[in-house]
Formats: sequence, C-alpha cells, structure tokens
Amino acid sequence: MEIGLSHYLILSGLLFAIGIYGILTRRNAIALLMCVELMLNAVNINLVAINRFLQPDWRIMTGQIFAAFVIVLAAAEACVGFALVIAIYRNLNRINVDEINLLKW
Amino acid sequence: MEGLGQWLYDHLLSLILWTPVVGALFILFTHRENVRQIRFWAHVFTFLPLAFSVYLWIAFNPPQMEMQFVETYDWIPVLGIRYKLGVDGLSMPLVVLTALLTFVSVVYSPTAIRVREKEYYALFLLLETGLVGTFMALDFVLFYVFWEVSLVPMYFLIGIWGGPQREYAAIKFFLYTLVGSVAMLLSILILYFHSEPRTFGMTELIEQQPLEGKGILQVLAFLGFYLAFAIKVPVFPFHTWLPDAHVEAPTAGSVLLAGILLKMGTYGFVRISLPLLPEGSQVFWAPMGVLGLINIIYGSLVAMAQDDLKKLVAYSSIGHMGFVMLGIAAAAMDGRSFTDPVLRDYKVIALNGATFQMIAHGLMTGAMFLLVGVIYERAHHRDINRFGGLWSQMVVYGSLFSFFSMGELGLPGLAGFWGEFLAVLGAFQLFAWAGLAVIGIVITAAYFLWTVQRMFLGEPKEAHSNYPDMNLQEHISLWPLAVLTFLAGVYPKGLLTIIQPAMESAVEKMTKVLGGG
Amino acid sequence: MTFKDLFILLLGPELWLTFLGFFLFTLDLIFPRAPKKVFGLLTLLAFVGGLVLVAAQVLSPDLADEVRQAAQENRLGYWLVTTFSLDGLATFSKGAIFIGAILIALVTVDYVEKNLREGIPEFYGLMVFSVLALCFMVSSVELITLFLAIEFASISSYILAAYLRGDPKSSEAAMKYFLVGATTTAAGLYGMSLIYAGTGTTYLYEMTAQFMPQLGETGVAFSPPLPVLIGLLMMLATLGFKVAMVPFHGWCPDAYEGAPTPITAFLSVASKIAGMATLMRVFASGFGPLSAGWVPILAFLSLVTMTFGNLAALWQTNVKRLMAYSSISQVGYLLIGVAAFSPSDFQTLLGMSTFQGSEMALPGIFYFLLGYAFANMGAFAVIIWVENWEGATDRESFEGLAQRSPVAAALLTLSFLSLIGIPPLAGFFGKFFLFGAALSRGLGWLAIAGVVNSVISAFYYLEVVRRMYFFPPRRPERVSTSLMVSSAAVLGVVGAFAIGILTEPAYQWAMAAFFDVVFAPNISFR
Amino acid sequence: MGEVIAFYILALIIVLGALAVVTGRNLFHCGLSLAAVLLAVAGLFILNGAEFLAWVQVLIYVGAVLVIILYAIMLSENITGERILLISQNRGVGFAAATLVFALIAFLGISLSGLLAGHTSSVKDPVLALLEGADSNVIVFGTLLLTRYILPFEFASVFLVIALIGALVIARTAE
Repeated sequence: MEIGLSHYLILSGLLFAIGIYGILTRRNAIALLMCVELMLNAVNINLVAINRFLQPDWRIMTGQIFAAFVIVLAAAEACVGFALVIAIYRNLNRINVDEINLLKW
Repeated sequence: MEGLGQWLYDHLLSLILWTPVVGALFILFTHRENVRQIRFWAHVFTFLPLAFSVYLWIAFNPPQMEMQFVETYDWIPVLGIRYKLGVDGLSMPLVVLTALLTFVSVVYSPTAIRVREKEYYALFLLLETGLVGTFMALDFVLFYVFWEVSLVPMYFLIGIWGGPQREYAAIKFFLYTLVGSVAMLLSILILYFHSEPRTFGMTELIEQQPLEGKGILQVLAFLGFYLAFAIKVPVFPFHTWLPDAHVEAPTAGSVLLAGILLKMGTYGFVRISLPLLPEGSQVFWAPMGVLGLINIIYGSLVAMAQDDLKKLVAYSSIGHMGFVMLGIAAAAMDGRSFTDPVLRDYKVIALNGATFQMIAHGLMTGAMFLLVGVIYERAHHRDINRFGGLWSQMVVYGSLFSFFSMGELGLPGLAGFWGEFLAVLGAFQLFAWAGLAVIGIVITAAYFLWTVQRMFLGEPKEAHSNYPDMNLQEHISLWPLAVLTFLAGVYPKGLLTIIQPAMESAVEKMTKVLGGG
Repeated sequence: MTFKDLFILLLGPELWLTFLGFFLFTLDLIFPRAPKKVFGLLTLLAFVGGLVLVAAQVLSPDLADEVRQAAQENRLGYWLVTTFSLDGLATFSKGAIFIGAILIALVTVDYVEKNLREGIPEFYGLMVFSVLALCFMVSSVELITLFLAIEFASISSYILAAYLRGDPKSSEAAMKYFLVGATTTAAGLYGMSLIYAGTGTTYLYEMTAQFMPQLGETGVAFSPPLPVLIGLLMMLATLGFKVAMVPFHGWCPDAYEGAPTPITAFLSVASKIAGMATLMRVFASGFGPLSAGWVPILAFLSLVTMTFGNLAALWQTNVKRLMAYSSISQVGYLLIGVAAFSPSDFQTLLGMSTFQGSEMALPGIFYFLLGYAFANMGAFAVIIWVENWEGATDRESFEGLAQRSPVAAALLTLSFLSLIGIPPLAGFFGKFFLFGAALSRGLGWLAIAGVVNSVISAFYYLEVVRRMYFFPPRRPERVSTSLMVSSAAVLGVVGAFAIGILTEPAYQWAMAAFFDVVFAPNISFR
Repeated sequence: MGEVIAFYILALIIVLGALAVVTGRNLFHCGLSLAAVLLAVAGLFILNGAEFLAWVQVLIYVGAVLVIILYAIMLSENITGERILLISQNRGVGFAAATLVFALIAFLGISLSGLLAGHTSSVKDPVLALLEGADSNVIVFGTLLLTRYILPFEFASVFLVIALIGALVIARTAE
C-alpha cells in the first residue's frame, strides 16, 4: 500500500471540514481563532503534499515556500487576534461573540 | 459685428440652452440675504433665453424638413456619443414655449415664494436647461442626460416649496419618472448595440432602422420607451403621480409641470417612438388609442368631481393630453393606412393636431395654474364652493379666468379648439371610435362652465370682499399667454405651417418602413 | 539600467510609502510632543507623493521597455518583475487608490483631533501602510505575493477599525471583521492550494498561458478542470470578503458603523478599488479563458449582491450603516461588468479580432470604480463634516442640513445623485457602461435587475436628501467645518462631475488599463 | 511501509486532536489539543521531505502562535475571574456544512490524483541554474526565498512589523 496524494488531500479536507464545523458552532473568540489555525494547517498539508507529488523536480519547492508564508500569516493573525481579544475585554468584559451585540450580528 | 451675428446664429441653440445655467451660477454666488439681486438675475437669465428663442422663431425656416440650427461636437467619440443639438417644426415651438413659460413663472414667483429664494431661483434656472435640452438633443445619451436633469430640480421645487403633502408628492414624482427613464435607458442601449455603425444619434438611428424586422426586440424597445413617455404624459393608468405633484407643487412648478414636463412624453412619442420604432408603434396603436380615449373621458369625469380648483386643472390636463395621444395613435395605425395616400394625409392632420394641442395646452394650462395661484395667494384655499361672485370684486381676474376656461373647453377661435379638432378629425377618419372623444369635450365644457359659474357668478361673499385685483407681476405673467392663446386661435396657420413639415417627415419615415406591408 | 534603478522605478510609490510610514513611527519616538497635525500632513504628503510617482510611471514613455530590458539582463530584476507587475491595471488602480487616500487624509485630520486621544502617530502610520498593502495587492501577479498583500491590507484594516478605544462598538466591529476575515482567508488559501494543484504554478499568467491553447481559434470559453474551478470559487471568498460581496458581506455593516468614519471611508473606497482590481486580475486575466465556468456564478452573485444591498439599505437609520449597504449594492453593479466578460475580450486584445470601443465591460468597471470613489468620498466627507459637529451619524443629525450648511447638503445630494446614477454625474455613465455591457453579452436580465435596483436605491438615498432639505433644522446654528474636510467634499463631487462630463479621457484611461488586464506579464517570459 | 504507518498515526492524531479542539468544553484543553495537531502536522512535513518547514512549524506555530493563544486564554480567565466553559451552537448546521465541504474535497482528492500526472512548467526557470548541486532542503529553501521569492519575503517582513505595532497599539492599556 502506497500513501499517495489522495490520502493527503482527504486528510487535509477532513481537517478543513472540522475547522469549518468549529467556526460555525463555536462562540468564543479564542476558540474561533484556534479553528482558523486548524484550517490554515489543512492548507499547509495540502501545499506540501502537492509540492511533493506533482512537482518532479524537488528543488522547485513552491508549495513549501507558500506554506512558510502561510505560517507567517498565522503568526500575524494570532497576534492581532489576541490584541483584539484584550481590547474587547477591556471594553466589554466578555468574549463570546454572541454576547457582544451592540451591533446587529 | 458681422462675425458676432454669425456666431450667435451658429450657436443659437447652445445659447438658449446654457444661459440659464450661467444665471444659476450668478445666483449661487449672490448672498442669500440679497433677495432683490437674486430676483434680478433670475429675471435677466430667463428673459435672455426667451429673447434668443424669439429670434429662433423668426430665423426658423418652416418649409425645411430637416433639422435646423444643428450643432455637433464630439463628446465621447469612442462610443460615438456626441453633443448634437437641432430643432425642427416639432421641437422649435416647444423650445419657445419653454422659454416663455419659464419667464412668466419667474415673473410671477416673487408674490408666492418668500423663503429660501436663492435655492428656488437657481433650481428653476437649472430646470429650464433640462427642459430645453430635452427638446433640442439629437443624441440619445444627451437626450437622456437632459431628461434626467429636469427631474432633480422639479423634485426639490415640489418638496421644498410645495403644499402640505409635498414630500410624498415629490418622492412619488421622482420615482415614477425614474422607473420610466431607466426602462428607456435599456431601450436606448438595445438600439445602440443593433446599429451598424454604432451610434447614439437620433437622426442616424431613424435612418438606419436598426431594429427593422427584429420582431420581439423592436416590441421590447418600444415598450421601454413607452413606459418612460407614458409616465410623463401621463397616460392612464400611469397618471397617479400627476394629481399629487400638480396639487402640491408651488404655482410656478405646476406651470412648468403641466406646461412643459408633460410634453416631454408626447414629444418623445412623436420624435422617437413613431419614426424610430414604427413596427413597435404599429403593434400597439390600438391600445394607445384606447388609453388616449380613457384619458380624455376619465380625466374629464374626475375633474368634474373636484372641489379643489388646482386638482380640477390637474385632471383636466390628463384629459387634454388624451387628445395628443389620440393623434399619436392615429399616426401609428397599422399598415393599410400607410399605403393609402388619403389616409396618410389624415395621419399628418392628426399629428398636426397632437402637436398643436401640445403648444396650446402648454399656454392655457400654464395660465390656468397661474390663475389658481393668484386666487390662492389671496384666499389661502382653493375650494371652489367657498368662492362665489368674485367677478364683481376682481374684474380683470374674472375675465381672464373665463377667457382661459373658454380656451380649455375648446371654444372655436381660441387655441384649444384647433388641437382637439384636428386630432379628433384625423383620428376619426382612420378609426371611427375616436369619435367617442366628443364625450370628453362635452364633459370638459360642462365642468369649466360650471366652475366659472360657481366662482365668479352669483352673490359676492363677505369673506373675499377685500381681495385686490391682480398686481403688476400677475398682469405681466398672464397677458402674454392670453394674447398668444388668442392669436393661435384666430390664426392657427402661423403655427401649423411650422409644424406640418415635421409631421410629414415623421409620417414619411414610417411609410418608408411600413409602406410595403 | 542597474538593479537599483529598476527597483526604484518599479516600486517607487511603494518605497516612498514604506519610507514615510516608518518615518512617522520614528518621528513619534524622537519628538513625542510634536503636534499631532504634523503627522496628518505627513500622511497627506505621503499620498500626494505616491500619486505623483504613479503619474510619473504612467507618463514615462519607455518605462515598460526599460523594465523589460533590465529584467532580462538582471536576475534579481527578473524575479522582481515576475511577481510585481506595473501594467495598466496596476497603475490605474493605484492612481484611483491614491486619489481616494488623499481625500481620506484630508478628512482624517479633523476627525482624529476630535475623536482620538492616543496612538495618533500609529494611526496615520497604519493608514500609510494599508495603502502600501493595497498597492501591492493590485500589482501582484503571483499568488503568494497576492495573498500576503491581501492579508496585510486586511490586518491593518482590523487594527484601524478597532481604534476608537473608548467605544465598545469599535472593538466589537473589529472583532467581527477579524473573524470573518480570518475564516475567508483560510478558505481562500485552501482554494489557492487547489489551484496550485491544478496548474502547478502560482504565477497567474502562467495559468493563462496554460489555458490559452485550449481556448484556441474558436474563442469559445470552456469550463476549467474541477479542482481549479473549486479553488477559484474558494478564492472568491477572500476577494469577495475584501469587496463585501454577498455572501461574504456579513462584516461590512458592523465594521462600517463601528470603525472611525475615515476608516469607513477608506474601507469603502480605497479597499474596494483594490479588491475589485484584484478580482479582475484573478478572474479576467488569470482565468479569462475559463470564463464559461465562472461567468454564470458571478452573474448570479452580482444579482444577489445588488438586490440584497439595496433592500437591506432601505431599513437603515444610521447613515454610516446605510453607506455600508449602499456600497454592497455598488459592488453588485460592478460585478455585472465582470460577469459580462467574455473570451472575445481576450481575443480582441491578443489581436485575433478588431477592438471596438463599444466593448464596455471591463473599461466600464474601471470607469465605474473611479466615479464611485469620487462620489463616495464626497458623501463620506460630508458625513464626517456633520459627525464632527453633531457627534452622531444617525439620520436625524442630517435634518435641516440644507439650512444649517447649504454647501454640505448640496454636496451630499450630488454625491447621492451620482450613486443613484443621475446624469451627467459619473455614476450614471458607470452604470450606463455596465448595463450596456450586460445587454451586449446577452445578460439582459442582469441589466434589467440593475435598473430596477437603481430605482430601489433612489428610495433610501432620497430619504436622507429629504431630511436635509424638507425638514426644519433641529438646531439653529450653522454646521461649519475646517477647510480640509470641506475641500475633500468639494473635490469628491467635482471629481464625480468632471469624469461624468469628461467621459472620454476617463474612459480612454480605463480602456488602457483594460488592455493590460489581459497582458498581465509585462516581460516576455520565454 | 514505514511511511504508511507514520502517516496513519499522524493522521489519527490530527483528526482526533482537531475534533477535540472543536468540541472540547475546556478552553485550555482545546489549546493543548491544538498543540498536538500542530506537532503532528510538522511530522507530516518531515514525511514529505520538508524538514526545514517542519522546524518552522514547530518554532513559529507551536513556539509562538500557540503560546500567544494559551496566554490569551489564561489572561482572559484571569480578567473575568472565572473558568471559561465552551458551548457549541448550531451543531446541526455546522455538521451539515462540514460534511458537505469534506465530501467535495474528498471527491476532488480522489479524482485529482488521476487528473494531474505532474506539473511540468513551460517556463525555463532561471533559478535552476542557482540550485545546481544544491543537496539540502535548507539550502534550496533559502536560495529560493532570497531569489525567486525575494519580493514576498521582504514584503512579509514589513507585514510582520506592522502587525506587531498594530497589535501593541490596540492592546496597550490606556495611559
């Protein structure tokens, strides 16, 4: 039995779908942030696997580079997300997004 | 001097068109407290276009069938959109009428308008440009631009200086007209995309007949234009905006609404729908005729039931515009009538009547609304039943009111007669049921006479014993209309020689397409 | 030309923005007591300078040749120009973005003085950097650069939206904005990975080159392979989020209402221009030959977006929120142009058939964007004008404005008339071109939906106009403002007028941009 | 065979961990499960020959991102003074959407590997000349980053600085 691209794609699809499930069901901002991280990891699995299986020359590692930039993005997003959580706390003292409803959701 | 005269002659239409905008700018840069100066500029910059347009009338060459005083400049060459102006026997009288009515409205306005005058006069001048431009434009995009430009100032005129229900009336007017114009926009675009070479020029498109034989597409394009024009006219059942707008608008606004804005619709039918989309017009000639008749009879019946003088005049407009629509329907009637030269002549007669009626109605209804304004300024109500015996109090007013009432009901010898007579005569020869229009004429006569009786005859009432007769401004604004109504009545030929070639040309263009069938 | 020259020529406006942005940060460190207005003026300088540099790029006649030359001689230069393109699409959008940014900077100074207590230098610095990000966005022709730019722009917007520290609405709006943004980003990235799987490259024009042969002589559009189509649609989540397209619009009303008003203006003008330009870059340029796959979807989304935006706007009582829904509906109109794209546009540009000026679809979008930017900026400048005085943006604050400040009322009315589409303002011609494009491409139903929506939109715009003109003023005193805000409003409206009347040059410029949408790679790659 | 076993073990960790993240009631535990997922993903990277990326994943993701998240959890619990209990809403909708997405991608995944034999670029990439003789993942990675991806690389550095400054500005306490 061989592990092929399909395996990786299905695994990443599963991870992505779980992330979406989390996005739709969770109400806590930090938890939502974690779900986004799950989705981003699904993307990275995809990119690395595609790079490996579809690019004959291993030195052209577009997918891996792409994935590295996605990690950079995840770091920046986490940073800003955290800052926003603190800002919301200071203003409202609550963190569940359905509890903050000054504006219609 | 020679050069200047020639230059004036070459740019006559642009001058008439843009002078009011210059005036609006002058007013915008005048301080709002300086009312005298604002009024002065308004008078000057409505008089100038009037003077220019009188010159236009004199310099106009009636027998020529083509457009005159044409000015063409490229505007958006990549799409073939041009700044193209021109007038013929159909549009020239309407341009003059617009200039005249705007001027008399401005002369009349100081007695009625006392607040926010700076905005008022600026908008009024802007409105004039929109109206004049609509009649002059020979490029569809330009036409559409002016069509919409005339909409915005009127919205504010009704909404700010109107009666108690003004906001409702203003928004209703705006939205109704906007619905029509966007439908027209789509039709214009359809025409453009079927033209070869691509053009928005009206005369070029009429020459090309891009939708000839295109069946359903021609019908759709026709319906797009129809919606726009029918709402403006207004044809039953699109008329519901009109009573609101007319009743709520300030007097001068009503004058322009009834005198000019309604004509934009009928002008569109004669200028665009008939020659450009003859097959589409032909499909709908009977509904147009029937709706015209409904307009005449329904308008008159409803007018008879009114106690509010302004509403009465408003509904009488619906009735009178029905005659125009009847004439247009006659011109649009189907193929057989195009092959027979006699019937074709009746088409021309009907169209002559329709166009004559546009002018006559503009003069007389404009005057009627001014007269309503005159009495309203004194009594602060318009309930006919609360007046009575006014004649003894206001002799000149009573005489003028009766004079215009006679004109409205179509007394031979006054302007109103010829339009209705020719339109019904022409239409009757083509389809006999047009004769039902006579019912409308009778009802109209009845309610106008009844109104005169209720307001002016009988015992003078205590409540209005101290009403002064008309003041100077009211005299200046009303007498020109009275004189012209009389002149057009006793010497209709003066107007008809101008109109006739344009109508012949329209029928000829339709015949070229439909004559074979 | 050396690499350095190329670098400066190609990235001139971006380098200038980076320099000034960091300069703003350091200036605050060195002179903590510097008057805050200085930062505002420096920001204005940054944007004006950017516009000048873009103009220099557009006007220098043989820049393209020089760039091509240098890129072929110099390896680093080569990699520079293959990720960062200086084509008509990029320069046009940058020009429009800078124009919008200048007007925004003008209205920001007063607003900041009135409403912000701290972090003012950073506020301006972040504004400069968001514009930088937008410039990158419209120039990237490679997916990695593109997504970084999009994220940069989004993240700085989240921060700017959260800037009203005392106002819980602001942080809440930013939080919602952030969560929707992060989710759509993840989806978009997943889509990009699928596109990468389907094409093996991240360069947009390599994708075009792959699909072109299939388009062939016939010019009939074909559907993309399934992974690419799905990837494209997932990418649409990110781009749709940026331009606030239904169904990715959820953040828009909240963010517009909660954010500081200049940032609202920024989101609705600069951000939207960049988003639309990128959308066109990806769909029309990268995947143009595949239009059979995405055109029906975009046509449908266009219908939904404009209808939803307009219907929802009818119920709004806060003018900022109303502008949010109105901007959603404007995106719907813009999408008509994208949906009216056809591969024949592609072919005309490749010289396979002759170009007709009447091919209005893509130039129409650019023209519409420009007109929309001016009119919207005029409107927002007046909203800030009123907000600075009244402290609120609900409809009641606008009552009787015509008598308290006739100029403000007139300017707002004209902006709204342009947004409704009344000629001769720019908004009319924008719609005219887009509806025309739809009609000429057999999307008559979309054109009809467009005009029906225009009429609906008149309701809510006129509701505000009604309150300004027909209502008595709530308070007698006049509403005055600084020269900067009023000149921004005047510039916005004059701009809307000017490109309405001078349609030809604006349309020509838009057409030049259109030519280069398809010719994305500005150097020969082979 | 070794790869097969490793893949399935890592996949199991990923899926179970992810499920724990989206269903757990204790936020702190969710964070720890996320750490497990991230580490397992790093394992997958190694499996795919992306050693350098795996290190990046461990250092940045687990080292930095996760720490921020855990810090956020503890800080917020500290501010409110109560343990945050997570609730899940709209489970049905979430489940349906997730299933739909998964089905779509899984279908793609199965069909895709047949559809695409491999990528052959028509472009003669000049970067290949530089990579002549390069034998380690790190060298290639670094070379690519500083040649072909020089612009995104520089851009990302500005991006990170600004994100940090921005985060500081909104998070700092009022003076």
